[in-house]
Amino acid sequence: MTSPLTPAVTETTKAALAIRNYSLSYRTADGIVSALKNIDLTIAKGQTVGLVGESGSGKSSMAWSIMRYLPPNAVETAGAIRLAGEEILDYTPRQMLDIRGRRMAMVFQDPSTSLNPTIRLGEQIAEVLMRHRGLTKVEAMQEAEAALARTGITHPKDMLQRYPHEASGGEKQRVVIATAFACEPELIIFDEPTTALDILTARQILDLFNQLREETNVSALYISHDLGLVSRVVDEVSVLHKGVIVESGKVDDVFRRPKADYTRQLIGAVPNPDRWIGIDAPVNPEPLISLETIGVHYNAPTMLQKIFQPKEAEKAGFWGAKNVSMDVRKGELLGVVGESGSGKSTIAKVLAGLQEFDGKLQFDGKTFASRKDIDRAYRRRVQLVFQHPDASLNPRQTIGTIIGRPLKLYGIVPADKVAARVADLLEMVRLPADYAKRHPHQLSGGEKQRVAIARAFAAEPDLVICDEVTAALDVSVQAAVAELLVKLQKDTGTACVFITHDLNLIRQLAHRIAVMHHGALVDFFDGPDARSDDRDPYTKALLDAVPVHAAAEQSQDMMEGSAR
Amino acid sequence: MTTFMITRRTVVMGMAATAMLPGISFAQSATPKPGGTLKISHSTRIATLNVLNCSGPAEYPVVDMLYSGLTRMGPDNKPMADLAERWEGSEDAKTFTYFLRKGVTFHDGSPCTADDVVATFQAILNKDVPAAARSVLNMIDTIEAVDATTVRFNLKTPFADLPISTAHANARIVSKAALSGPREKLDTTANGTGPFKLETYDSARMVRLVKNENYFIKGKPYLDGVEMHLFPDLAAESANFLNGAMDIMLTVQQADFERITAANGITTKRIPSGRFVNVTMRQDQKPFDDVRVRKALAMSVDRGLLVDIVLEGLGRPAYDNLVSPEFQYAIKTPEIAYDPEGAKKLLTEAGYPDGIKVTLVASNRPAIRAQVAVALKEMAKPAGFDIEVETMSHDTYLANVWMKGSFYMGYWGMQATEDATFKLLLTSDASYEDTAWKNAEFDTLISDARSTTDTEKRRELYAKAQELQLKDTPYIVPIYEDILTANGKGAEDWTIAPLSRYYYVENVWLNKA
Amino acid sequence: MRDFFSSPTAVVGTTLLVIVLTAALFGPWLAPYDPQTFHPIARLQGPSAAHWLGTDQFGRDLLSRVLNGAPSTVAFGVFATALGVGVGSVIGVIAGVSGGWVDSTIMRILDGLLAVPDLLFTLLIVTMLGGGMEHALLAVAVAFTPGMARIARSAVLSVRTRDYVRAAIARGESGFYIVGCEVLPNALSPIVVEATIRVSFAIMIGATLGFLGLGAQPPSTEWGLMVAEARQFMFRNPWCVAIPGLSIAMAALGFNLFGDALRDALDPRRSH
Amino acid sequence: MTRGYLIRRLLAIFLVLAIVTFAVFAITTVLPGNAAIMILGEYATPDAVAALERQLNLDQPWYMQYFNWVAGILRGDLGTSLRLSLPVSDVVGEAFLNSALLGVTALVAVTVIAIPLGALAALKRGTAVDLAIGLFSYLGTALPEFVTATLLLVFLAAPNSGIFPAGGFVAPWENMSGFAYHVALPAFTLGLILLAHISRQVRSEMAEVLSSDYVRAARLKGLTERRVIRRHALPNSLAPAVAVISLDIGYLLGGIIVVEEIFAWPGLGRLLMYALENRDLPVIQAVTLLLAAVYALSNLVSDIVIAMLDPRVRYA
Repeated sequence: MTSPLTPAVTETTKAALAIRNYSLSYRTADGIVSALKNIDLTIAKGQTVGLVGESGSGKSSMAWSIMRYLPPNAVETAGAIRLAGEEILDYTPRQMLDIRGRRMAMVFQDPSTSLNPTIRLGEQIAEVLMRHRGLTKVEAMQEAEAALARTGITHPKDMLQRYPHEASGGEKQRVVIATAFACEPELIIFDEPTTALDILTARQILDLFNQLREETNVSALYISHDLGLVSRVVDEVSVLHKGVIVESGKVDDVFRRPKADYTRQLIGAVPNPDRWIGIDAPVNPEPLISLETIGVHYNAPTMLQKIFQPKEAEKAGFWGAKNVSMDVRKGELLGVVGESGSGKSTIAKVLAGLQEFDGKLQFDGKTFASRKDIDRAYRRRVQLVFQHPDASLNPRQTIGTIIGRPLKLYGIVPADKVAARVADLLEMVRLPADYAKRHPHQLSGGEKQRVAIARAFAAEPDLVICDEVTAALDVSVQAAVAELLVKLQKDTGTACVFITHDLNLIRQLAHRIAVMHHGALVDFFDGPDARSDDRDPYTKALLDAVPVHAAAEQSQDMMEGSAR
Repeated sequence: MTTFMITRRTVVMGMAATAMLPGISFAQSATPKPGGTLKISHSTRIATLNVLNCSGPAEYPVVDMLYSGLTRMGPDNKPMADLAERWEGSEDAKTFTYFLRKGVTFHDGSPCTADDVVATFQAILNKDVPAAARSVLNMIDTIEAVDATTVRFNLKTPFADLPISTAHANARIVSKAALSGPREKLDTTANGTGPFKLETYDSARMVRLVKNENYFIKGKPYLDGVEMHLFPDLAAESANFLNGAMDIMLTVQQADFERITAANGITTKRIPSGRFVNVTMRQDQKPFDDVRVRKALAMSVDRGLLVDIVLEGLGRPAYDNLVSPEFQYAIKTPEIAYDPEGAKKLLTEAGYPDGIKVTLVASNRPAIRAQVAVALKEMAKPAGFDIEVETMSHDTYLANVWMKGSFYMGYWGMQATEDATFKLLLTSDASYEDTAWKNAEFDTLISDARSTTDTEKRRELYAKAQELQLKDTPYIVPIYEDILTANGKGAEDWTIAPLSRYYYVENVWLNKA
Repeated sequence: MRDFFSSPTAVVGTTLLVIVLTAALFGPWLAPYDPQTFHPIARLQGPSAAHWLGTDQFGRDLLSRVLNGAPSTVAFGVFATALGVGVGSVIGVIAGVSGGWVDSTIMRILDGLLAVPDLLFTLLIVTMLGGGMEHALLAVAVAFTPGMARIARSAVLSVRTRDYVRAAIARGESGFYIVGCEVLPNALSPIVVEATIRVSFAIMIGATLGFLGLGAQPPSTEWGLMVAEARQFMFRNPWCVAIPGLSIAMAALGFNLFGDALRDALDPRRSH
Repeated sequence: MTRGYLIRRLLAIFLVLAIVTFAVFAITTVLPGNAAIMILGEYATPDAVAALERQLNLDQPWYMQYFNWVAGILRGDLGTSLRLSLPVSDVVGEAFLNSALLGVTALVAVTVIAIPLGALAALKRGTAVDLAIGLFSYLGTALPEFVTATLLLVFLAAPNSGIFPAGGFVAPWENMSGFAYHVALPAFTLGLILLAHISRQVRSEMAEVLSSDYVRAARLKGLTERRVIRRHALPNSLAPAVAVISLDIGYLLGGIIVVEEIFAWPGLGRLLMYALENRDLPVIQAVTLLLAAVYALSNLVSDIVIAMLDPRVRYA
């Protein structure tokens, strides 16, 4: 395939990185599997190019190819990769050793796994300086301190002495970034550098990236699945689908006037807060369930500790939820948002009867003051869907057994009708009926999540709690699952508590939104009021941190067309 | 230097006439050279040095070197002089007088006198203290010190073999001082009159003895020292002996004998002995209450084959006589042929036409018990004996089966006399009477022989006793086992008595450049 | 299963296991001679046409004895493990499922028992019981119990926090259903893998006890005992120690390799 | 790693040891037979046994015996061996020293060989080297000590052609080369299983670490392979190896029983076998106590070492 932007030869020589007609395959037990086909990509000096694709698109393989770090079963069938005009495909592993870290560096997705847990952070930065710039240990440490300072860490000297587990996720990613920038490389590859981080931290890292890029004029390849995010940091973007670049160009052009179907589909799947996809709000809101001063204390001090070590007892454990009161109305979709550790999942566990709690739950005229009070009738009427479908489906049971279980347990249909009902449910979640015979591992992630949803709805509940149900899924699958939920809600009138960290998504769906922070409910508002001035500062900060791709608002009509 | 013992009484003469000072009877290979340290390997631990109740195979040579008795058994199985240079017995065999050597001292320099002898025998007879020799000395009524070097024994019943009993390996003379002190000290220290003194006692590795310069036989011992090295693993022991690290291998296993004999510079010794394996059959219960069943089993044992495969030929077939040919009054025992057909007939006669199913218990130590049991099972199969062999650990065997079970393997060392042998196992009052045979006629014969001083008369009585035994077959005694030992190049005049409790290390010398 | 046999470990392990199990199941019938019959004229011989693996000190046919000893040797390992794994798993599952003070009490006691090394523990128990095959079996089982309980408990604990178990709890399933249908089937594979590998240890410990005179007793053809009995003759005929010794190694190796392959095949982390 | 943690661990060890000795004592007294019968053997007569039992205080009820024993321990007196009439502390002390010589030799040799071997296998994963090391370690784990020892004796210590002595003990302070010569075969036997086990463990840990994100990151920083292995991969695969080594000390303590018996090494294992055969309770108690204590302490030490190797591990 021909790239729409075929650069001139002169450009190629000037480019920081030029990939030409590159193809890569892997030898596997099932034969040769193609990973990348005829890739053309150019990064001009000082330019940042985005590489967008879903999982399995080959975007990581691209990064490894550039870094010349391929597994033994990789086969490079054709093409060229040139770093500042030098053909690095021809370089020996030894030569590459001098290029990596010095001329090309990489920032990884998860700083908690990409830093060696047993080596102090200072040494992990300094070793690159000693290796590539020939500094002594003392000089390297001084330089590392300066590099860290540039990333905005407040006490860099102190940070050098810490081990990775003694630093926060954001701090660790700053260390990784400082390491990457340490030798002032020509090219840095960012491989989803914010995915593992919380919303606010991700935002800070992104800002740091922009700042450093301006300061150093480095060229960068920014790999991400998140279109919104990419649109904020890159100059040009290439969309990768099944190993093929389906479209590339200036970021605005690609987002506003996507040419390839896949790009269109991808853009359409991106949650757009201004595009409502949920059902209408219930007309006369009646409360279904209400939480009254719910508290959850993890690792609570024991009675003995309270008596003998009152000081320590005070500090012992932490509050997963503290004094949370809210209600869920019949038929509505309530969004609960927050960063990790905010207590949003704790609320899900309390509602599902999985977590001991203080306070009271009111449900349909009954009061539950403790987990033990929660009876089977409640449990039937309140169902839970988990984040990871891999983990929530018993790998040793068939899909039919899994979906049929609530039917049998609660006696929803007579025993001889179970199979038929399972088939109905499968159809309801748009899965073929013969999936009933399969085991979970034979299904894709999205399909598994549909099964989990079918299981929840099989109980014919009044309330379904969705705990980050889309977080583990690819963008396009995410959208489909969200739509499915809305459809089911429409069909059944079931209320839904939708727990997520994705503000864009929840603003498309939720009638009301609860914001949690450090276990406390900090804000609770109607969906359309998200941007109003009387929002809590934390809510505002979250909303500001979330990237919305520039094109989103302007091309709404077109995207709606492409999504359906 | 030689003081032949001439006494008036024939009875004692009969046994004592050839008694002589140690050393005389040995045909020496060359003129002994003094000096050197002899290294002896053994495979069982020396757990105690207490001469009064030690029983380990490696403990006997040590106490034999450390202590002396009144008398001592010679390689010819006759009592010879030790601390007592001579002894006299009364006509009625009820009073014995021993005359001690003069000027003998213990290792610490204190004199050894009649008082020590009296104290030792009183200790042996004291029921509150464990003493292995008590059963052969319990006919003693009183012991008195006539003077510093004369001791008199007064017996309750006539007992002509007293000089043999006083030669018992566990009846060696301990100082009165040691006996009046804490008894446990005897376990780890030794103050004897023997040819060697204790230097190091490390029961886990090595016991080292050094020459007693004041030994009562001048010029002996030749060696400066003796080391007893422990090798619990037999293969390791033989390997260390063969590569010359050890001078003497105390006990050679039958399996290794041929190989070790063939090795360069090694001299192996085969000493025929009355040591035997026996099958205990409880005769107060079925099926062994019937003599025909016992006879049938006796006919089901291929004794020659047993000697070949269990003893590697290093022994002799026995035909159920507890008394081996080494004994003075042994009769010529008629052979019992391996005849499973005949045995089968006999079993049918006894009312077991379909054969007998029995469980034969064997302790796992030493291995020979289980080996004979396993072989017996195979041999007796055609005769209709369906024997199930149950091998068990020795401690369980001792606690649960020995003296209690109805069919099990025994294993006994050679006793000093016919009397000791029968009093051990067969008379109604025998110490380890485990067959319930109890034959009054037999008891009378043994007790008559005890008090008879006439040799021919005794021969007759013991012959009758043996025949009675063979007629009734209280035990199956299939084989006599030879004592096997070996010495390396340069270790001269090493020998073991058939009784295997006497080693005469004072005669051993090292012929090394 | 196709994946399973793609690893050489699995192929070798399964092959060895098939040989050993065949010997264990049919050995006594395959044996060319009665394992107890003496051949006085053919003692301590090396391999020959008549005696493929040679003969021992009584002229007994080594091949027949090894084949005859296979059932008792292998059965010892399997049954001792089964007993230890069974009891241990029950204890571990109880601890893991109950949690709280039951769990901590059980774990304290197990920690105490685990402080005694395996073979020492077995040795103490078997001496206390008085030796013999049954007692040795019991001793190995007892010695295995604490370790297995620990593994079963951790397997249960790791499964207990899986979302599908939580889902069952949230549904209001009975404890019986949760343990029986959700927890156990998924906790089973680490237990089965561990049990398979432990069979090899049990075989080795059993043989060691036989060797020390505390396990099988003559005239048994248990392999450890065969080595012990033949040791006296090992320089005269090395075959009579090598054959049973290598048979033990083969059986242990078979179970060990098979267990490892099983672990690899069942562990999603390792397969790709 | 706080002082409180250490104290609690040590207290736990004492508790465990108390349980172990009580259990051993209780079971031993239930058995048929006792030291007196074993000492006298087949020459035992009832009165001799009774006399010896009195002398050895075996006529007292078992709880009194245990009470006396514990009281002795608290006074620092381990009692007197029933069979050997020597102070238990002497008998056990010397045996312990000898066993420690053997055990430590084996352990050090194994550690020094196994870790590089495992690392090598991991680095050469999938190659012939890996296969050979894997095969060797599998064989090693499948050979019980007595088989290894017997085969070694047949091939390396045969009487006339042997390279090594077939057994025996020479103290290193008496003759160092003699010690090395005598310790070789028993240490090899003892170490084989551990060697196999530890190298396998190091291999799998190392393989895991080598495929970790941070090793990948280190390589992508352009660090030399040497530094990646020595600074990043190896130290991180050692902590689990240390845990395995401490567990393996349990095997080692069991293994010495067989190895010492075969190679005539005068250590704890042989002493224990002897004491068990003779029902020598004070010795059984002391040896069991000692072995359990060594095991427990080695676990504690390994936890401390792991905490030193891995800064994430903290005990409180």
